[in-house]
Amino acid sequence: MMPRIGQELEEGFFVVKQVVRLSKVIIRFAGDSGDGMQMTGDRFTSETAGLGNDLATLPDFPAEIRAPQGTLAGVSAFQLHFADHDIMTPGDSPDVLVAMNPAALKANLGDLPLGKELIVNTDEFTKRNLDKVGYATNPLDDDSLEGYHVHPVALTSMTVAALSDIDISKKDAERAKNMFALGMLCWLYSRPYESTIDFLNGKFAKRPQILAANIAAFEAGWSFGETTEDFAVQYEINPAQMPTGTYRNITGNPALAYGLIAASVQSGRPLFLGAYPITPASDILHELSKHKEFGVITMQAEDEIAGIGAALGASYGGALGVTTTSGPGIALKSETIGLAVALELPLIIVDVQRGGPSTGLPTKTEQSDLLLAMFGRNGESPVPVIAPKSPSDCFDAALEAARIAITYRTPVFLLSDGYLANGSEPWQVPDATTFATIDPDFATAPNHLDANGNPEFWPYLRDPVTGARPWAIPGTKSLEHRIGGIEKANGSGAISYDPDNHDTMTRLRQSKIDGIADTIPALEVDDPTGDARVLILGWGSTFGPIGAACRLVRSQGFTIASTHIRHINPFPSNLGAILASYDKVIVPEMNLGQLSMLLRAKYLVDIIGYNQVRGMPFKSEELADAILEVIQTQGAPA
Amino acid sequence: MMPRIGQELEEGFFVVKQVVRLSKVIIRFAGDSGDGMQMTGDRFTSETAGLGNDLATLPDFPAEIRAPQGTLAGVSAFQLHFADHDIMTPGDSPDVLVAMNPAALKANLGDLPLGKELIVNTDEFTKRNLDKVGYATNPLDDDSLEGYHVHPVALTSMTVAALSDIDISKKDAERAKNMFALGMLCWLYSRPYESTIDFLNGKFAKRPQILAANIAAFEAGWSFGETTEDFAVQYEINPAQMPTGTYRNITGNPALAYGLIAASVQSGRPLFLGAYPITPASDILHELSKHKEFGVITMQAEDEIAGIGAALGASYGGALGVTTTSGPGIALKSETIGLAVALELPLIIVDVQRGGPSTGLPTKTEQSDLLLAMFGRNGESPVPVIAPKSPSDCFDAALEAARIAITYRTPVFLLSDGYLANGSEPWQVPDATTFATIDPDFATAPNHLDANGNPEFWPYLRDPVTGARPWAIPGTKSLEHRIGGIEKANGSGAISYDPDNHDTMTRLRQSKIDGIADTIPALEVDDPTGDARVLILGWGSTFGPIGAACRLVRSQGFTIASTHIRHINPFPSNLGAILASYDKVIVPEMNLGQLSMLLRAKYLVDIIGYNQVRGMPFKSEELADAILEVIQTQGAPA
Amino acid sequence: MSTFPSLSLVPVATSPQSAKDFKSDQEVRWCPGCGDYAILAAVQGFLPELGIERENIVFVSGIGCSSRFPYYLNTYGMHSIHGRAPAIATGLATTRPDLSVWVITGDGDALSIGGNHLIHALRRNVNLKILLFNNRIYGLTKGQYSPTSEQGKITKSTPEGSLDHSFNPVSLALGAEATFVARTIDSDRKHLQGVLAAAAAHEGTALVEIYQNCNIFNDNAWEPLKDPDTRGDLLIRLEQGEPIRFGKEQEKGVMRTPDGHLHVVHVAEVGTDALIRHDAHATDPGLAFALSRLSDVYSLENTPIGVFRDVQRPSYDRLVREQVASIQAKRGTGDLQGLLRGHDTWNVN
Amino acid sequence: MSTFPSLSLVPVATSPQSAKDFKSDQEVRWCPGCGDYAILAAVQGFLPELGIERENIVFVSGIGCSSRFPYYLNTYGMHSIHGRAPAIATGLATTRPDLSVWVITGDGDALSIGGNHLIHALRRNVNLKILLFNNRIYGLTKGQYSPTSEQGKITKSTPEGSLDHSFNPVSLALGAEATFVARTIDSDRKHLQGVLAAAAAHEGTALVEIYQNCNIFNDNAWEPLKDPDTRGDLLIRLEQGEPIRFGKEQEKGVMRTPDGHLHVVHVAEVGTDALIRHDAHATDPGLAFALSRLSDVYSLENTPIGVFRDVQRPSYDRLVREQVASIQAKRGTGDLQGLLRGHDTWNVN
Ligand SMILES: Cc1ncc(C[n+]2csc(CCOP(=O)(O)OP(=O)(O)O)c2C)c(N)n1
Ligand SMILES: Cc1ncc(C[n+]2csc(CCOP(=O)(O)OP(=O)(O)O)c2C)c(N)n1
Ligand code: SF4
Ligand code: SF4
Ligand SMILES: [Mg+2]
Ligand SMILES: [Mg+2]
Repeated sequence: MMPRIGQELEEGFFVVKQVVRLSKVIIRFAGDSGDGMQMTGDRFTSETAGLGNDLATLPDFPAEIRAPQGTLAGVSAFQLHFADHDIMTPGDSPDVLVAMNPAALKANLGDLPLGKELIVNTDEFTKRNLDKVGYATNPLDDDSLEGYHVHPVALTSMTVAALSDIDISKKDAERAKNMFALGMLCWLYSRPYESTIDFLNGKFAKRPQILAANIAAFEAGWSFGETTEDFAVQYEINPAQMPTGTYRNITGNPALAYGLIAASVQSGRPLFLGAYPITPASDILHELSKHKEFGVITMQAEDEIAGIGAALGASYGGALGVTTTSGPGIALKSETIGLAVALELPLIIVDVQRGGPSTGLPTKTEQSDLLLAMFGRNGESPVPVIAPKSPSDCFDAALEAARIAITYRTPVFLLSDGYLANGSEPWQVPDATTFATIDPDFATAPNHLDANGNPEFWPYLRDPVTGARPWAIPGTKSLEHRIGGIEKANGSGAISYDPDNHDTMTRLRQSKIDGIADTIPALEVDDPTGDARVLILGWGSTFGPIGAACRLVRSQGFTIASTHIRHINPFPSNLGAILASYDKVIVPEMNLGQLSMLLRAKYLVDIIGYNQVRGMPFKSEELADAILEVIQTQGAPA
Repeated sequence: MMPRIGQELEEGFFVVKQVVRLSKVIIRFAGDSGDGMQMTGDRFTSETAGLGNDLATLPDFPAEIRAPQGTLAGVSAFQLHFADHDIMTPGDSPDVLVAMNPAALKANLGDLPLGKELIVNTDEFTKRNLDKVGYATNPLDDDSLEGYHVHPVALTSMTVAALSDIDISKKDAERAKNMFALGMLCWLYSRPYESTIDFLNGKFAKRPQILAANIAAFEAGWSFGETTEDFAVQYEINPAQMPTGTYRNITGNPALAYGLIAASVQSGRPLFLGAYPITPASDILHELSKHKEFGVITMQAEDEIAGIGAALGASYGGALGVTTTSGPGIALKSETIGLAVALELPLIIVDVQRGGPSTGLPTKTEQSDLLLAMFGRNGESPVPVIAPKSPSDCFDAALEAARIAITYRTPVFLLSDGYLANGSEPWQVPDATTFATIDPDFATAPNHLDANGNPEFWPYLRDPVTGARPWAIPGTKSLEHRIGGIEKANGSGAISYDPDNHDTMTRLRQSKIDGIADTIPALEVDDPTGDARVLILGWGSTFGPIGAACRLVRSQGFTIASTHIRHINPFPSNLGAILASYDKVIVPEMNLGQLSMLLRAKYLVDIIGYNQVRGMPFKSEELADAILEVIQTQGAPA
Repeated sequence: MSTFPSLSLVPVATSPQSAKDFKSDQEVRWCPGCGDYAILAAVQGFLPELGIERENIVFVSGIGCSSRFPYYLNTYGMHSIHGRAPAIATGLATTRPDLSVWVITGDGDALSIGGNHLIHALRRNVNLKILLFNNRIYGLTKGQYSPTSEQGKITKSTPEGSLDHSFNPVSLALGAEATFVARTIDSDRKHLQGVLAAAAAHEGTALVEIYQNCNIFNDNAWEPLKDPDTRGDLLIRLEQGEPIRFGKEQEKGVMRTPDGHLHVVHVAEVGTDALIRHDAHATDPGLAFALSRLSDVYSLENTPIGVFRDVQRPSYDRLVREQVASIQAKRGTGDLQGLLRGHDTWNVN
Repeated sequence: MSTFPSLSLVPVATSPQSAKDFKSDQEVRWCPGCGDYAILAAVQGFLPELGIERENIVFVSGIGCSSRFPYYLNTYGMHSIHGRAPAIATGLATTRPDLSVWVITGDGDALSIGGNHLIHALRRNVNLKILLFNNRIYGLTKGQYSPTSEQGKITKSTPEGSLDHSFNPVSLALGAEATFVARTIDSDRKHLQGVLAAAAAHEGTALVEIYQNCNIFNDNAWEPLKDPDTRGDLLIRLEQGEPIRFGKEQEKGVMRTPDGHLHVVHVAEVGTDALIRHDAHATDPGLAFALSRLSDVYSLENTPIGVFRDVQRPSYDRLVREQVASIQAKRGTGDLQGLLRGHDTWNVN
């Protein structure tokens, strides 16, 4: 039971701390991979979500599982941005940095603006730990931290002390220090703690000692925050105004998994996932494997090729075949995607993009697989490409991918990225009854007459509107047919080496994909003043930073129009007109200009690319500066 | 011993046939896969080459090995264009069609213009054979061949008759009918026959009966041509004017193989080919495996991934690593190409393009892997791309690929295609002493000092000019180092997850490839009159048809400028300027516009694409019409 | 229900079928004389035995001459890509218990590029019947050596002779945890159909190696095993439960010598009881493996044909279905709204 | 020349080396307590034994925690891509007889995605030493089951238990024509180094399976084989030429029962002579294969460690070199101009 402000602790002692109201805070927890920073961040996040603040999070962990303690390689961080108004990013730089050891301090101090709060666990600043990261002298003692509000806290020892009468090993006691830190910050930012207690009860139900320890540590942290002189103020952040409804916090990978399950329900097709684990896509496999009650089948294949192969086989049998991977895995799936293009069967290929080339930066984010998705196959092999714009949007994007795949009998690329996959935001839980159904529209009867007027089945006789071929699944009487990767005669689907037929089929496959544009909503532009001359256009996870940047630009009295495309192949029909109606178009991408290239080629517009390949989401400030530069150097209206 | 024109055969009988001189002839041999049409064509070709005519050939065979006799699926054809002047293509349509059976007639008659010569083997026009291909009545009897100069010849029976006193089976005797046809045409076009006799002597040395049969059939065909009333005239075609020198006839695959061997000799690096068989690339593997005396190692790997993996391993060890494949194989190699980009090691990837997508049209030609070569890898993964323009040019292109790969420590794409691979042309044998050497320039000593001033080796310390990293091969003392696919710190090459470093390295890899342009000769434009307003630009095997089309256009008094690019990534430095200096730019491609897209994106020029995806080279007439249309619809000069 | 346990979930044929019901309208495009014709005829002749509806049979193949097979059968069929058929068929068989799924592959398709999928299909024991047409050559690409070609083979890609030691498909399969492995010959229709029946009856992955002649690029590769004068001496016909004997007069037999290895002996010298009895149902694959090592790669001496191994192990697809079913029994079929809601929500009003 | 026949073409060390000569300057990034540390120390301690120059040693790895290994050795090294190390190393070893080439891989890297390259490297018998770190889990991707995980395993990707029957790496290798196969344990440095020495001495591909502990995602997977109280009962230490005995008091042994299968028996009951003697050099891999089947996937009972098989067969790279050499002996080293000229030329003057 914890004290409240103003409450009488004991005879005459009142909790008397000043309470300050803030509109937004950005906190970064940083520590050793072993310190449980991700879990701490997650907990603080759900407390915050529960309070109704808007929020966005950015985990940042190393590719190594658990590099040796105290090394820079082992530093794991979690940044949370929460506010009383709607926000779009995890924030450029923290207002508060919690550094659990010297490595965490060294790795993160650079991002902390002067004058901001710095909470350090002094116990870890031992000679040995300082040496590990090359601190000649202890930054807590020398003047290197001048200019920050440093709060030195003996986190470890206080935690151990607080747990003295619980019988667990010293090691286990020290492990609980992240809960001490969490409790401290929960107090500092007036977060409730019930759900954390519930969470711990659930997590450690089978280990009562550990449970007791964690709860005790949490409460100790809370009381410390409250009683220490060092924290003169306690902060409050009001709930944000959001549309009424039920909300939850969600990261991109589960949202995407839910979208696939919803697609399975809406289409009545069993969901089959053929996947091979790879960071940062694995969690989709993990999530789906938890929901077999939906008839979901998850197969961990021997490799990426088998994963997509099995998914394609399932699609051929009438299931909703899906494969999930990241960049290096896509390269391996290319040949089978080409087969799916030739077979014209529904298939969803999820690429959670990460830093490349090759193994690259497995745990970092990037948008550099766009052209791979567009062109990474032999021959003329068009595939629709769509990209979600935020963690929760992964749900809608997955549903949309399924709609296109099933309606048009085509493989579809769903391009997520590492930031969307692991970043989180509040999500208004949608009403499942409002989802459109997706009709698999299986072929059930012959669709053609042979020379002698007998009914026969032509697997490549296309729907006049969509250009889709019939999907006749095995088990359907009298529709027996053979399909394959060799070019097929238009209509009958028999093997054909005829030159003109190949030209025809190549163009038919292309126009089928191009025709999807007819079912894509017109692209909308956000231009509050209506007189902007510069347009900023984005795709995928840059949505948040771009939106935040536009606000900054507008807050400085400039006009900027912005739009964001979900459908990259085909483009929305009105995209050309939109591009043509602005003097300048800026396209920020976490690559060297891949969407820019597609736009330049198609619309001959001199796109201004703003490109970073840093494995990190854009900082909205930098983006705003880039926009302003363009606005200011902008010549007279043409 | 064969009679000559004017010679007295016997008392009072003189060979009296009229001789007509032609400037060019296009012959197409067509028959069953079992009829040896390819061999017949090859023989006629080398006789023709020996005569000093310029020539170009186009084999066209089915994907099946030997479909059942007499079926359309089994038809195999070989077209030869030869002339007394330099020519650029195998010709649009034949002047003479030799049809060995009804299937061959049905499959090829459509390409034969009215009024042209048609030689048919009447023996094969049986009811059964006619039924097989759906001829209700015998085209030789009805009027369906009116309008052609039909020469009905009982090829099979005359062959069998001619071999009556050689003791071989009827089956073997009939097999020799292609030699009868060859002899007949050799007479008709005054081809010498010595080299064919030599060839047969060599080929059937171990089987004297078969040898005798083939020679007898050949001579019988010759004499028949000479004596039959049906051939009223004999044709002669003068040698073409060509630069003095020694010539040979060559197809693209061997030329490419020779280029690789030359590169190995010029660089002093052993050639290692890691390959998995695939049409139409297999012959490069076959050719290289014949030349182990050059220290060439050819490994037939378990799959494409292992093929390129082994090649990369060999490159790591200091060899010239090469892998050869076609479209579907490239998809599988993508991941390893990405690794090669990250490791920055020399590697040559040969893609002999064929019809796609997927298995597509294995024996047909196409240019549809260009964007795959450019972008088919995860992450920002730039790779140089170069393409030969003719069969013999495959030699020079391979040498150039090796120069770039070794100098810049990078994988290089060499994009050939099915037409170049199997098509042939005369080649002036180059003087090997004139080839430039390629310096592997191995690292031999440390290149950096560590913090304590001790020499150490930094595998990613780049050459200031080329941007290439040092190539330190195992076995080199004190240069021990580790490299891999994870992002590396600029310079030291140690694993680095630093955001700025990743951005830097990504741009360094890109600029290294862009910098290759400095060593690429300026692109030249062919514009005889110098006042053309329309430019036609091509790449790869369209060189011949484009050149021929330009001649047609110019011969009609129009002006057209043309240029052809070998280096597609990076582009020649002056390409932009060239494009800008014409009112219109036409880019013909055997795809849906892949180079066009790259040009439009980079130079914002409204390229006019002329695209066919028919698995066949362009017909120069069609191309000429397309050019004329553009020239005529061309608005007033801007 | 079909008389084949492995097809218990497949609808039975309502009317009797004959071979011609399984002929497709496509013209067969193999070279005249190719062993594939014999196999095609044998399969078309066998399929009616399954007693199931034609539309519930699927043939999935890779790439190669052999992989053209599905085009010629009037069932559902997919001519996929090189080496990947087992993976594709795994997805199909796992989601469709009501189908009889067959894979057609070649020695290159299955053992070279497709090796990984083959061994994983075998260990998973998916309900697939894999027919491996082994002609010891790459046919469709016009004659390069394959993983089953004898070392030293002269081919287009090895003018001086190949250097790779070859695979023994039966040994490889047994090392990969196969539950059913058999070998037969294209020209021996009776034996071939017998093996197909055994494979079809097996629940799980069945690998059937079929010695097939490529008369264009590797003619007579198996001739000694077909030629009436020689085959008797070379072929060991494995019969469940029988002592392993062979030879023109059954004069030879297989016996385990004290050193623990199998050897071919003269029955006259050792007596019948000394011979080992064939037991394809033994859980321990040791004996089957030892038998697979008897044959000589070059001379083809001591080549066993028939069923090497045939043991029960729940198939992967059955386990998948049972797991889903048991979870649905526990949790009921999924509630989408509940899933989306999750546990940690808050309301904004 | 090195005392190891397989290294006959590798330059010998000019000065004596010690373990620390093989430590690189990179900080080791495995989790504290990971079995990989023990293996690293053992390898660093062993390498000096090779007696060759450090710069002539190359370690090639795939992707996985285990595959980080090369970074920590001061030799040449390549951290390649997932599953492809054997292919890459094949190209290197085939072109560079003066190198000692090692492959480091994991149970996922080698047996899941890399399965095809592994079995083909084994059949080709390239001069590679492959160290397979088997922790029965995917470590680097944070704990999914692997092809060696016991069926029913609960992991991130199989919350209800895995359904795939697992591979036995030794059986698989033997089925793939391996010439050298051994098994050892991370924590038993002496045994590990002994096996490394045997592998290094072997000319051709040597596969060494190393039982390795992942204390984060699959802790104590092999504990029973390490725990002094239990290991004696479970471990069968294979010794060339010796009768196969084990157990705390060597009370158990391996014998072949009349049914032809191997069984664990009580020595007291059957006597020593009834036991089979281990012969890793036997040409017939039948016995080695039978031994590989003894162990229980779950209980780890009857787990043989040591060298299962070690036979001579010319290595692929040697055959390649010999073929090139013999051709050059016949034709001389190539004449480029002659090649370009060919046979069928004409002159234009
Ligand atoms: C990815 C890919 N690689 C290579 C090829 C070329 N290819 C087609 S079939 C084949 C091998 C055929 O041999 P096999 O599997 O034994 O079948 P067979 O033709 O002998 O029946 C090859 C290498 C291909 N089609 N796709
Ligand atoms: C092509 C590709 N697919 C998947 C991955 C992701 N991945 C990295 S390591 C690994 C498996 C690691 O398991 P194992 O080989 O047993 O090595 P361990 O980490 O256990 O030592 C996977 C799936 C990858 N890096 N590349
Ligand atoms: S090439 Fe051989 S395998 Fe292929 S169809 Fe012809 S004979 Fe049969
Ligand atoms: S995750 Fe497991 S295998 Fe990987 S380093 Fe940690 S302990 Fe070792
Ligand atoms: Mg074959
Ligand atoms: Mg592992």
